[in-house]
Amino acid sequence: MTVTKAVQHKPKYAKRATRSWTPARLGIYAFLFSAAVFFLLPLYIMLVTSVKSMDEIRMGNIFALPTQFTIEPWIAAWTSACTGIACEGIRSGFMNSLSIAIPSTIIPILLGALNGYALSFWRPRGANVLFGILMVGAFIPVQVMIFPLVRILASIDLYSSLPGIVLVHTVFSMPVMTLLFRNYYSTIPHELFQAARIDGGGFARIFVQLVLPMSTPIIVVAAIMQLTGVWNDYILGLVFAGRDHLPMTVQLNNVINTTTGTRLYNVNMAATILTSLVPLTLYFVSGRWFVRGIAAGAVKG
Amino acid sequence: QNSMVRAAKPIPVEKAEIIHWWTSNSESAAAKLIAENYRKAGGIWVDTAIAGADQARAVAINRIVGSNPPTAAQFNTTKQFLDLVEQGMLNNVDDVAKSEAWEKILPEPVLNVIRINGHYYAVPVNIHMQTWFWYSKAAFKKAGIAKEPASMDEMFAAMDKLKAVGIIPLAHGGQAWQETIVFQAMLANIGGKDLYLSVIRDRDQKAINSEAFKKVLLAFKRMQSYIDAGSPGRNWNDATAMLISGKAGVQIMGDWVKGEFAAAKQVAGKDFGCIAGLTQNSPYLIQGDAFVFPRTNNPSTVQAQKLLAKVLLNPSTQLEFNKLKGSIPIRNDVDTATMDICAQTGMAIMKDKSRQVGISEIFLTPDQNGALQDILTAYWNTRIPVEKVQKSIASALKD
Amino acid sequence: MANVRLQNLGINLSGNQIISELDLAVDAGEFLVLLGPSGCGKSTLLHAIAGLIDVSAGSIEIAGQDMTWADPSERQIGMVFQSYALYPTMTVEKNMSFGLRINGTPKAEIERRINKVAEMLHLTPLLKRKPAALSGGQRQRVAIGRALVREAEVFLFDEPLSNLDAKLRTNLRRELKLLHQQLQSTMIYVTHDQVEAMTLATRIVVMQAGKIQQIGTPECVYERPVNLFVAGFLGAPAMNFIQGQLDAQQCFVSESLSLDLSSYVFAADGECRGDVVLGVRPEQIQIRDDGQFNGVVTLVEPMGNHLVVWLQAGAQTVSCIVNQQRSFAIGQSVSYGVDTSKISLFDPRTEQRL
Amino acid sequence: MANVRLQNLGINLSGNQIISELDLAVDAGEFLVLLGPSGCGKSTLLHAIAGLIDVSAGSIEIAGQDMTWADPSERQIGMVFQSYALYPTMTVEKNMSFGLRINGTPKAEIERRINKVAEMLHLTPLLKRKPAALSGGQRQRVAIGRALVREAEVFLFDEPLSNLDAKLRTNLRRELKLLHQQLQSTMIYVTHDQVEAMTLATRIVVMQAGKIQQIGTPECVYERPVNLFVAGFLGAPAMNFIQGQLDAQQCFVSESLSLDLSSYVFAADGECRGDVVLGVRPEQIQIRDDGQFNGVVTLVEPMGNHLVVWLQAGAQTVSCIVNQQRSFAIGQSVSYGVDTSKISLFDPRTEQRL
Amino acid sequence: MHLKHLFRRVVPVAAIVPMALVTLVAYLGATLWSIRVSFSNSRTMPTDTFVGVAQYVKLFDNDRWLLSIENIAVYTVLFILISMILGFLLAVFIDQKVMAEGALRTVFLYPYAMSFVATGLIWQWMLTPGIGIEYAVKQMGFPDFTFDWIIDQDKVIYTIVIATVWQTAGLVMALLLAALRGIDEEIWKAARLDGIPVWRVYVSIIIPMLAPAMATVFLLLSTTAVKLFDSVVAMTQGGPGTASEVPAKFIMDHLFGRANIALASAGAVMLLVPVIVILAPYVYARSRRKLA
Ligand SMILES: Nc1ncnc2c1ncn2[C@@H]1O[C@H](COP(=O)(O)OP(=O)(O)OP(=O)(O)O)[C@@H](O)[C@H]1O
Ligand SMILES: Nc1ncnc2c1ncn2[C@@H]1O[C@H](COP(=O)(O)OP(=O)(O)OP(=O)(O)O)[C@@H](O)[C@H]1O
Ligand SMILES: [Mg+2]
Ligand SMILES: [Mg+2]
Repeated sequence: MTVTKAVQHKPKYAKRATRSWTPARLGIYAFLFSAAVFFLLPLYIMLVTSVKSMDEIRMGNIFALPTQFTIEPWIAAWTSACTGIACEGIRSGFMNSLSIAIPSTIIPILLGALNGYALSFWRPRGANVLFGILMVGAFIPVQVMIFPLVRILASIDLYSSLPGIVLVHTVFSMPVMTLLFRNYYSTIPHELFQAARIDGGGFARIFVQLVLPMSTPIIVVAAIMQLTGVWNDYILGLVFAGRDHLPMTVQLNNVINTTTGTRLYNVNMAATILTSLVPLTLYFVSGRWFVRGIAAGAVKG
Repeated sequence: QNSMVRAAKPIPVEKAEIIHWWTSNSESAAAKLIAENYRKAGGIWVDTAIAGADQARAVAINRIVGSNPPTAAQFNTTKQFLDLVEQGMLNNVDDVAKSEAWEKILPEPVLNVIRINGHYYAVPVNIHMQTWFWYSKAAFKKAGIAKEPASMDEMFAAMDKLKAVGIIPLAHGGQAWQETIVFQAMLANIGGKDLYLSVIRDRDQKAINSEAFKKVLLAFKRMQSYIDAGSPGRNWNDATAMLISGKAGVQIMGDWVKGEFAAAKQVAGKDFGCIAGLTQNSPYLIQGDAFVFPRTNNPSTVQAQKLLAKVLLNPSTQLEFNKLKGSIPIRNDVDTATMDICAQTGMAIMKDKSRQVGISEIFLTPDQNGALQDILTAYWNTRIPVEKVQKSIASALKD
Repeated sequence: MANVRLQNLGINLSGNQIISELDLAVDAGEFLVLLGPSGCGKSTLLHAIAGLIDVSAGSIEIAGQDMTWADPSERQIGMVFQSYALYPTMTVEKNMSFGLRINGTPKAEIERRINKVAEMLHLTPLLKRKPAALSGGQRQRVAIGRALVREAEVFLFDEPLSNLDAKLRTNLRRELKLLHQQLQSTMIYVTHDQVEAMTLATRIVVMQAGKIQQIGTPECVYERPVNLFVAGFLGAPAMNFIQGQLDAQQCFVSESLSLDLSSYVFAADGECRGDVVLGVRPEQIQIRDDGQFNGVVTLVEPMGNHLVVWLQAGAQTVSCIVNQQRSFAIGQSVSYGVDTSKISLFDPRTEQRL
Repeated sequence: MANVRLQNLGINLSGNQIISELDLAVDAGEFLVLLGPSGCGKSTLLHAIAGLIDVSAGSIEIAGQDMTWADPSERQIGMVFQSYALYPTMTVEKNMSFGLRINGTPKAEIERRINKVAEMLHLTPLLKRKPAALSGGQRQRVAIGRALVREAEVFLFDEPLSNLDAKLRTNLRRELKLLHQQLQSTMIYVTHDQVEAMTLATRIVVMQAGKIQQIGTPECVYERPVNLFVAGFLGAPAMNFIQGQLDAQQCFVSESLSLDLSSYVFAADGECRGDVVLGVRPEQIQIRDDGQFNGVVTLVEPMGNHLVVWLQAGAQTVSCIVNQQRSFAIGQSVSYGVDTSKISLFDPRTEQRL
Repeated sequence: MHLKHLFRRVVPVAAIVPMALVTLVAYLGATLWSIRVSFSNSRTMPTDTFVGVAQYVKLFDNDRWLLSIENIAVYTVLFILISMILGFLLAVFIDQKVMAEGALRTVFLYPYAMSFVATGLIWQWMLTPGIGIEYAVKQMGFPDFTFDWIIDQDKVIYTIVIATVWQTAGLVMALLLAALRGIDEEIWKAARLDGIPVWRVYVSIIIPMLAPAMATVFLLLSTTAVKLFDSVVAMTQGGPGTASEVPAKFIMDHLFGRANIALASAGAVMLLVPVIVILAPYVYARSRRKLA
């Protein structure tokens, strides 16, 4: 009996390559597709709004495609929207945002990883109590802490400076970052850590050479969260960064937010999308770090 | 104090950092004008624009606390900066006030706010009137309303007519602060100045529990029946857009809506009308922006602050600025012939000192004002017996 | 080259007392094999020696120093984990060199050792792979390699050859022995393989339920087990136990047997009489035509180089090893003899050796 | 109760051809033991049979049905993973009963089976524990238990007893055999333990590098290995290979030996002469006073029930098994004989049996 | 040797010094500061005039605060539940080796990247009867369709749930996806062999194995839920009326606009009470278990 014969006789199990359209898979795609529609609808409205003229927007059909397509709002948002007496669009804050976001993403992630690592593997005395306080603290609205923090930073000469704002971001992200890594590390087989200790690994060495390489998925998630958080942060940047480092979101808010002034919805939308491009880029390229089975083959049993 | 100054970035002699919340296109233009004039007068304007009044004020306060204060910061001509003054965090501008004779040129309600213990702590720059009735001439025409309403009853009648022809009578943005505006319009136009002052300024429990005030509240609630279902959450400019497109008839809002009309190329008096007060003696509710000057001992900064105070009240600055901003000048001695018809109406009313009354925030602490706002918006949006509302207001305004 | 000395050791795991009051002295350069049934605490003991779990009582001394609370990295230990615990993100080579790199061993030396060990473990073609792309046995060899390259003072091996094929295992067993002789390091080795235990050990420790039952040379433990447990645990097929009585003439009598044990060396002085359990290893029962006793063949297991024949003698089933190339039929009656020179006697109540 | 038939099977793992053109037919009810060096593809083969990895070529037929692309759950297979793959969040009991509960097996029946299997595997006191709180051997037993409770048609065992102590292993080996007889299910069993292979298998498959080398009954594979690889792989200590010539009289001559092989049954017809490799198992070399050949003892390994003695005879080292209670001194000269009835001859070039 | 010894012991402790400093100075400090302020009559600036529990009395006398509490309770439950379920489903489905995984992942995540000031407005538009979804559905030939939750006193909080779930579900997905990918393939194989339906594997095996990640998500969502503020401001400004008021907005209003930091602090302190009540026994139990 040849192979082909066998397959012909029993067509019950088709080859997997052609199996991809089972009802279950159709269901999966149907779900993902409808979810995607739900998620994309607001983006659609933002996009069409951003290429309409204000006159058209005033007419109020939010779903309609623009009758007269205009790219003006985008140009305005980037280069000429007023954000105070300067009318240079939101681009002026871009470099500021980068200079805040990069250290404020990297440092908190490293610290979070370090804390999580210490908490899950080394368990220094009292660390869990600290962590508990930290987690409770995470429930305090950020704004409540601004006033005392301003005082503290002023007293150490860091108020209104780049290190100051980075420090503030580090402080506010610490509970979540620590939580993220701590819980992630709790799923790593403890024996790996033990093996590394036998190998003579000290605290730092194990962290850098063993634990961090195993953390890529969670680092990506942390980076997504932290970069987005910092990039979109407004109030902290405003209060702590100092006027020379005001992030892009301050301009963005100046464009969007007004009580008694005129609102240019098209420019607002364009500015919002433009501002979000940096985190979006990270989201898009993050895929390859969501690796499967990072601890595969490590332990038996 | 000295050690705290160390933390601040030293501002070179002439540089003046100003925190304000004028960020929309029209506001920016207005701010730019001041900056320009300031520059002409020899100052250097360093702009820190922060959208949102609360936000901007919070930053200013935090900057002061953090020993890194701006040279000047925008506040409203209300009790907002009273605490700062009491904490000794602001410089006064008595010299300028005296030399420019503010007592003569500024309206009384404003003077009462900026003068604390005999010192002047803020420079007011404009007068916004919050409770204008704006109406669409096209809509009125369609509903067959020939005459501009001259009393609240006439206004209600007009609104009924609008409703009858399928026009939304009241274009309203369902946000708490907009409801407060409607309320103040009712209180000013129905209750009149006396009731207004005894409720808002004196917080007179008797007045609050009076039948007259009850009438005001009922009128307020009646207004709610003239709005459309989509009102909650709507921004004021979207409400204005309803007037522009003729979908709605009336909007009660501050004079900043003129910017929207202008953007839609509509002209005051031709396409839309503006009524400051329905009756001849309805109070003109003054609200406005002001700048305060955080405390500093640095002589050159003080210099810059004083220069700014002067520039802000400079008549030509006043005129041009307010044209752009849609408000009217704070000084009574500015020639307003070149302003639009609504502004001129406003200026005319302001000539009558008896009609000058501050908005609620001038008399109430921010906290009391907020509490009042909470009660009003709840009343507007839900079914609460008017007596209960009266009681709530009475207790919110009690000390 | 370091001695290991455990005193009065106690270990708790999530509230269970796994090991209690354990004393053990391992001489420097010794090759100690730990034997014991599954779950008796062998791995736990190794982990404690390595400093990976905290002891709840007692002390651990390594090379004369009290190391009870010392950091694992200070103990100069190489360990093969029962679960391998390979670093999943590192290649085989990196896995093995990790410890050396930490120690700051020169590059060339690292390479030399890796190559040597990889050669020995047949891992050379796999050096660039990650653990996930290895077979079970290959992973185990990487785990061994990682320990070996360290050339530590003390090696702890937790069933290091369990997943290897017999041939490789034989090879590696010999290599380990050689290495031990070369390095003179102290080795503590857990295994379930009797051949490994017998060939590698300088001494064997038999544990049960967290307690040491017997320590001794392989021969001693095999031939003179101190109690029924040790006797039954070692040896495959297991020792035959036969209930019977010892009469005044030191003659053992049971249903099917009657043996003169006058040459038996008792563990303790004093008279022994009454109920006893006789332990006879299968290889001490010889099926021969002139055997004293009779039995019926119930099962024959051919093992390649020998047969295991199970005999029914009365109510008793006994196993014996037959090396001659004979064939047996089930049900066949045979006669057998018992070599009494290496039998053991136990007290049925205390289960101790008599 | 189901037969398994692999045809022309090919398997790729990350681009490497692990198994190619493999044909294997397992009869219903057979107990097939897979043997092969570490990394030869045994686990891969089992995974393919279970449907856990896709084959790149060929077909898999189970119980007469083509199952090449069937879902694992449709194949009615119970499997013990080499890595156990226990559900970490479930207790031992849940681990074992999960599949049954899903199948809708009645509660009472589940309980009965769990109790039976737990009893057999000595897991009863551990039923409420999670895998993390088990020893290596205990985990392995849970893995066995999880497969056994399913009472599947085909069982795949991947080194199921490797981490168990000898005694338990012996027990379980017997239990498995019994179970197999009861259930009549088809079993494919990977092991490195020769005793297991010999005692359990109805047939043995020897693999190397993804290819089958020999299939046959245990005796056949042990006694008549088809090539040098199989010959050398089976048996511990390994078969002795001796290079030599076969002369015209079918007499084998090497440096140290000269044997008359006229009774040897050649695998293929035709004349054989010239260079050959002689394979002699250690048990076929007897040290005896009247031996024809002489050697010097170089190593003695006492294994408890026997000794392995390594002799130097000329350039050749041979191992032999000694069962008598004799002692040897290193360097001692002994004479030995060779039992020629079970020797093997191989072609040194093709490595095939002659 | 001895120094090295000491060093090894000190390093793990030293490593958490930043955390300890942040925890003690920033979080514990800020909490204590808030408690202190909440007992004073501070307005714009903290003062030292203590008024006992007056602020708390005032707080619980305030209808808006009480309503806020009610709202946040409903919101937190729904938001966490729906976000976790949706995020989990997305993660699971995306993990089925689907096409265009990268694009889909970005689609589900992008809302998280957008400033809610603008997207909140979009949601407000979409939900506003007359222009948004209701209008669109009516156009599609369902004239009787109504969808007016955003102007409904009783339902407006649900619209906040919808919009914030939209914003957060992608992040939940990313977190759970990372965890899902970490699960050993062999477990899956074992389950498939056992003939366990895929959904059952998820429910009985994978979800329990995801417990740490789930805990992370849960805490993360709890903290964002309790601090809910931006979204409300952007979408409803607490309206209609005070129907969608939430505690954080109450706190923020009093902190800034209403210049009553004492009352705001009292509110913030009250937010912590349920958190501590829920978290403390857990932490205590854990530390006890570790000691044992
Ligand atoms: N993911 C992979 N990618 C590439 N090669 C692999 C992968 N997994 C396994 N291999 C290789 O495939 C071969 C067969 O592996 P398999 O696990 O089947 O071996 P095995 O016979 O079970 O060995 P052992 O007795 O050591 O368990 C090995 O050489 C291994 O290195
Ligand atoms: N975390 C734990 N909590 C409670 N008991 C545990 C824990 N870990 C292991 N045990 C128990 O401790 C005992 C000893 O375990 P250990 O791993 O030392 O056994 P072992 O002798 O190595 O067995 P094996 O030969 O099976 O590997 C076992 O009975 C096991 O069930
Ligand atoms: Mg163990
Ligand atoms: Mg394998």
